[in-house]
Amino acid sequence: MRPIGNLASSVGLATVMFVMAPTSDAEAAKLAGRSVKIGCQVSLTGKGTEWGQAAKAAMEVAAEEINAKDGIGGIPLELICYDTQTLESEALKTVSRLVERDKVLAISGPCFSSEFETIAPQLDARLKTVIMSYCSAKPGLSAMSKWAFRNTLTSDKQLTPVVEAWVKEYKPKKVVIIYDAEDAVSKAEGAIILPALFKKHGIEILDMLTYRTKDTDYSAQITRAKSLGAQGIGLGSCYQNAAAIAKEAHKQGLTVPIIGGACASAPGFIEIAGKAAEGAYMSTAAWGDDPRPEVQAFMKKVVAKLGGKQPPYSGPRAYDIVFAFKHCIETTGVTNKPSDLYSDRDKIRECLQGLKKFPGVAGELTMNEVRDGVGVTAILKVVNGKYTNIAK
Amino acid sequence: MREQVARTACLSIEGLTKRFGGFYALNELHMEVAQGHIHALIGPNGAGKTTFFNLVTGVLPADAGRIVFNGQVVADTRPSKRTIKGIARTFQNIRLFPHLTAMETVMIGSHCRAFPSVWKALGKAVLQRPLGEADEERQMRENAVELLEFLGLTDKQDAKASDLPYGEQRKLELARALATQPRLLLLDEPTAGMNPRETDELDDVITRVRDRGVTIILVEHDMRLVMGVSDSVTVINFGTKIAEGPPEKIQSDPLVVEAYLGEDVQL
Amino acid sequence: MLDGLLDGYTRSLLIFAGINVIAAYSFYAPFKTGQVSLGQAGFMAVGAYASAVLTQKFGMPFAVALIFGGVVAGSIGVVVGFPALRIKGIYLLLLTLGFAEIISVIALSWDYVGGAQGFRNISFNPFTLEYVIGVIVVLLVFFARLERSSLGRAMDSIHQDETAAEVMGIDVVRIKLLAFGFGAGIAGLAGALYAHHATYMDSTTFSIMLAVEILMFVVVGGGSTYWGPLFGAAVLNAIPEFLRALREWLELVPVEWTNFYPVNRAYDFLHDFLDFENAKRLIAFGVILIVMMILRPDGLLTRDSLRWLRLPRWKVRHA
Amino acid sequence: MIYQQLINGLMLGASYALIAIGYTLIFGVLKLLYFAHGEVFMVGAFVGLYLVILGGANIYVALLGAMIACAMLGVIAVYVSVRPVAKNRPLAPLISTIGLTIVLQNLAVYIFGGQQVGFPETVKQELYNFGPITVSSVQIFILAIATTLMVVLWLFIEHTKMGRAIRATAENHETAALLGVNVNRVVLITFMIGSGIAGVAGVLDGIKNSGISPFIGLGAAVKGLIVMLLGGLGNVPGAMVAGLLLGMIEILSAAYIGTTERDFFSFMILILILLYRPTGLFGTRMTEER
Repeated sequence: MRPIGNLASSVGLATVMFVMAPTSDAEAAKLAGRSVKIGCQVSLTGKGTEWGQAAKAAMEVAAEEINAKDGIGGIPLELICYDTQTLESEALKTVSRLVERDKVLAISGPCFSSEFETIAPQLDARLKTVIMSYCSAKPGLSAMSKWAFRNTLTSDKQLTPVVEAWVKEYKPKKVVIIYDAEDAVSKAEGAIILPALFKKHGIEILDMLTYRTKDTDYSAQITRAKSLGAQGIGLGSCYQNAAAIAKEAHKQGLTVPIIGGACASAPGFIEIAGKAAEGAYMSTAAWGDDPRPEVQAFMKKVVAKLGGKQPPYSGPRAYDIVFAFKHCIETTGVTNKPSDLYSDRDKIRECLQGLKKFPGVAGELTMNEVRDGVGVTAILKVVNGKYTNIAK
Repeated sequence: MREQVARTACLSIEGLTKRFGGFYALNELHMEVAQGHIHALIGPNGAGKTTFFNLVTGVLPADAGRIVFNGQVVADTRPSKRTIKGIARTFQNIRLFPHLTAMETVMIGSHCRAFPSVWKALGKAVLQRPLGEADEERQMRENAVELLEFLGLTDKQDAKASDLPYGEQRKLELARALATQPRLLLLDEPTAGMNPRETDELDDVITRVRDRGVTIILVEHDMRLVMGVSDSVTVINFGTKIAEGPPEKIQSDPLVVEAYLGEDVQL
Repeated sequence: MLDGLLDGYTRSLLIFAGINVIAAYSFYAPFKTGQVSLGQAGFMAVGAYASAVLTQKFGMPFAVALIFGGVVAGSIGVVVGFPALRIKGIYLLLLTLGFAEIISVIALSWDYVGGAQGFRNISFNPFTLEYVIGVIVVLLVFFARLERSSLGRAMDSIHQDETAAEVMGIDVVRIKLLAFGFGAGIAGLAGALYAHHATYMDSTTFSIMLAVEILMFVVVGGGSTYWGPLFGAAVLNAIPEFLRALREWLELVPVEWTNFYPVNRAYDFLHDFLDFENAKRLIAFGVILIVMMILRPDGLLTRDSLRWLRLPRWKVRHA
Repeated sequence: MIYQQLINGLMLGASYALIAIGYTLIFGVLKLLYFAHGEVFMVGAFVGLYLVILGGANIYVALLGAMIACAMLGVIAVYVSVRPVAKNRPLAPLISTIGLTIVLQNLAVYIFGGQQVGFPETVKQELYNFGPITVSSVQIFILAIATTLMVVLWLFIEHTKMGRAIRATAENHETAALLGVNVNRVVLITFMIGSGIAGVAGVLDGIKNSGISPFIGLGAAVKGLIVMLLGGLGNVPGAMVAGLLLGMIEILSAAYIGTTERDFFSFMILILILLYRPTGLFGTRMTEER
């Protein structure tokens, strides 16, 4: 193992070079093989579609940028992406395909906490490859394995400032919480995180209502919320369901402010909910209105790829993961020889573990002791059909 | 009186009744079939003959009445139990197993004798002796060979049941029923769809079956066959018995003639 | 045993295909008596959850859990099969479908087995492939014996004409019940194997669509002979992999051969289509089903085609 | 709250009833469990969505368009998965329609993507208060369309020549043919009517739930089946009442017991009906043995 000091200094060096866009990395020898394979797991169908599409587009942008220069360690980066369909079982299948058949060095993804939670226990015993999620936000998941990483902030960290701002603006006294019992992060938010935060602000929770991901009819829940006299709705919900719930509330004349968790904050929420979305608060783990030119350049490319749509936070986070991988591959003596596959994977893991203040479009990334990202985040409010960051 | 009946009768029907909605298919029918007889059951269409068969074999439950077979009241509700007791039948509109060969069809009939319980069938025929054939299987095969020969179907043993000509399907159905080793055999219009030559042949076959010690109840429209082969005849109409006796007596019974009026039947 | 020969991914493919074969046999057993069940996925779920509880919560070895899964699913099969005896055809289909949905609702709302969040972190069994092959071999031998036995013929006769079979002294009730319970038990085995390979399952893992796929294996392979389920499941599982391989070969074609109109169009279309992701794969499956029902409603393999192919049938020693 | 929830149940039930009517008609004339019916419903919803987006948000155009498109789909279904399939094997048409189900669902995934898409607001949102109950203009619109459709259909079935032919065919093919009914044409028309109604139901569902996805079909198919059995096979008014009943049961169980359990009741009803009252609550028009 390398001494930490050495590692930290090489991180610093890489940082400088990343920002200065070096033509070649003098330190890293040219890697073996025809390409560096990085796996990616994205949810292109199912409830996580927008998250996955944005992440895929962002990673492709990253790969194009990298390959337009010198690739990774002198050879091209090859991104191998599979659709998890936002299903746990499919996530498990594709991760083993990436690890065992495609023999990738590291994996970006999976997106969803439910998927992440399913894969993580298999990492130590079988897969032994880094997975790094760009969306997952349920607290405590990365602690399950030394191979499990997330560069996102966990839900509790995301929601704390958002709930504060929401309460400050709307001052609700009584709220209901509606959450998806089948989605890991939504359930964590709905059953644990939001109640705790509401309690902290002295808000009474009238009822906690659940639904199933595939449900389309929320009239019973909204009628109940309305009859209880709710002054606000806390949602542990992905954007599609969240939007349908907001619309149903709107239809039943329950026009109370909404606060949503990590999975709700995709642009699709506004698109589907329309007017009903207005005034809703959302938590997020990244927001791309940073004025730095490289961030703006990135956003422009991704938005173009997504057909004019803003990406949710999975976009910038996934983009950053690719560069974090590139950095770790180039600086830790990874050889990319088939015979070194296992040690290469381990080197990447060690490198990521010590990542501090690594610059990226979603802000500087530092990994905490349980391999979750730390940093500041935005507070999103829907104003005139657009997400607006109202954080100072 | 009843004890006496039980000793001489193979089948004794007491007050058998079956309703379909408000319609009485059989109404308080009493009938006795003597051991070793060929007993014909005739009557116009819809008189309740097939219903009678369905009740005796247990395909339909009776609404009232008793069926006494070999001196024992038949109380089982399931047809297969009655078959094991010794009641077999054929169907008016042949019901063979279309995808089985003639040999396999006949072997189905003897299944209930060779393997009286499902567990035995599973244990002996499937699990035990993984490479060979169980003794029971061999026995069944030999039985089937004998029955096919008895009915002149030996050269058809590997043909699919559905590929046989109509007359041979009838015979195969008869062979299958005989394979259950019945003491009472119910034949439901065995000549339906047959040509005169085949009908004549059947006359002989039925007698030969009787000679094997099987009591036969015959439902038939072909009066030539009925009158030629039966030992006694029961006539029913609208679910009730209107006449009973030896064929000669029945032919001249005015009630019977009246019942058949309008039907194109030569008595 | 097979570790050196196969990489993990190939093993995994073979395991899933093998589990599908076993599931196909679980459908075949009651189907042999004419019972069409859309509940086999439900029985798989029963076996999967039962066995996973045993290994995860009680630390039992996998072999015990496998048998336990089969027995529990089989017992529930008998319990379900009993009322199912009263009904036939599409009514039975709907009953079994309803049963499978109820199992799924129970899996969803019972927190002991993970509830809505799914049953996670089931212990991984590294020898699943060996078990799968073992179970398939046993099933093949069993069904081969069955087909040539009196019991098998009795089942066929029930399938073809239940009333006639009953009147011929066949114990229709017991045999149907046995077949149904047996099929459920086989499904339980498949479920247990699945659970300890996939390591994760939830209330949607064993869905109606899975039940339909299982039915499809037998229908496509042919339900009149014991080779049918094996063949059907193998073919339908191999098609997507085969097409994927085809795509890889396609990429070896030199660019200049295909770089003019209209070959480039055809090439692009083919290349795009062979990227056999889920929706396209399922579309193709649906089309196959329809075409099969029009052209070969008895399935690819029938007894006649077997005779024609001279595939080994169980030879009976004549005395 | 109970009254408000009953209104919700009514809304849900109306869409179940519309699906089940098609089912029960098709089952009636064909004795066929037509699995693809739910997918027709889904296609109807998407056709409606696209007509709303492309055709300038006129909901009547969308409803009519979806109805016609789905009726055409019904015709295609007959020619693809019913007519050419072997009749003497009871499973064959069932499986071919399952095949059609899979094709339609995944074509939709392929074309529209696998996610939920929003249904634009086409009916002006207004709320009316009647004492403790609040009814929205959307709900009134949906209910009005559904009721009109059901009444028209009922009149058609009971009082027209074609309706009589359908009823005759449902009771017995042979008899109907003997009476001079062109059974093939009746089957085709029944498919068109059933599918057209399912298409309208799809659009109404889109308006009601604000979002549609390619996966709404399967659930709708299963619920439609339950309603069909509950109402009695081939019994159109039965299907209407049973649809409302199931909608109420589901909403009430979701409101007072729990959303994860709501399906439990539907399927228990299915099983109990199958075992103990196979003719449904309101009797059946079928003469077939079970």
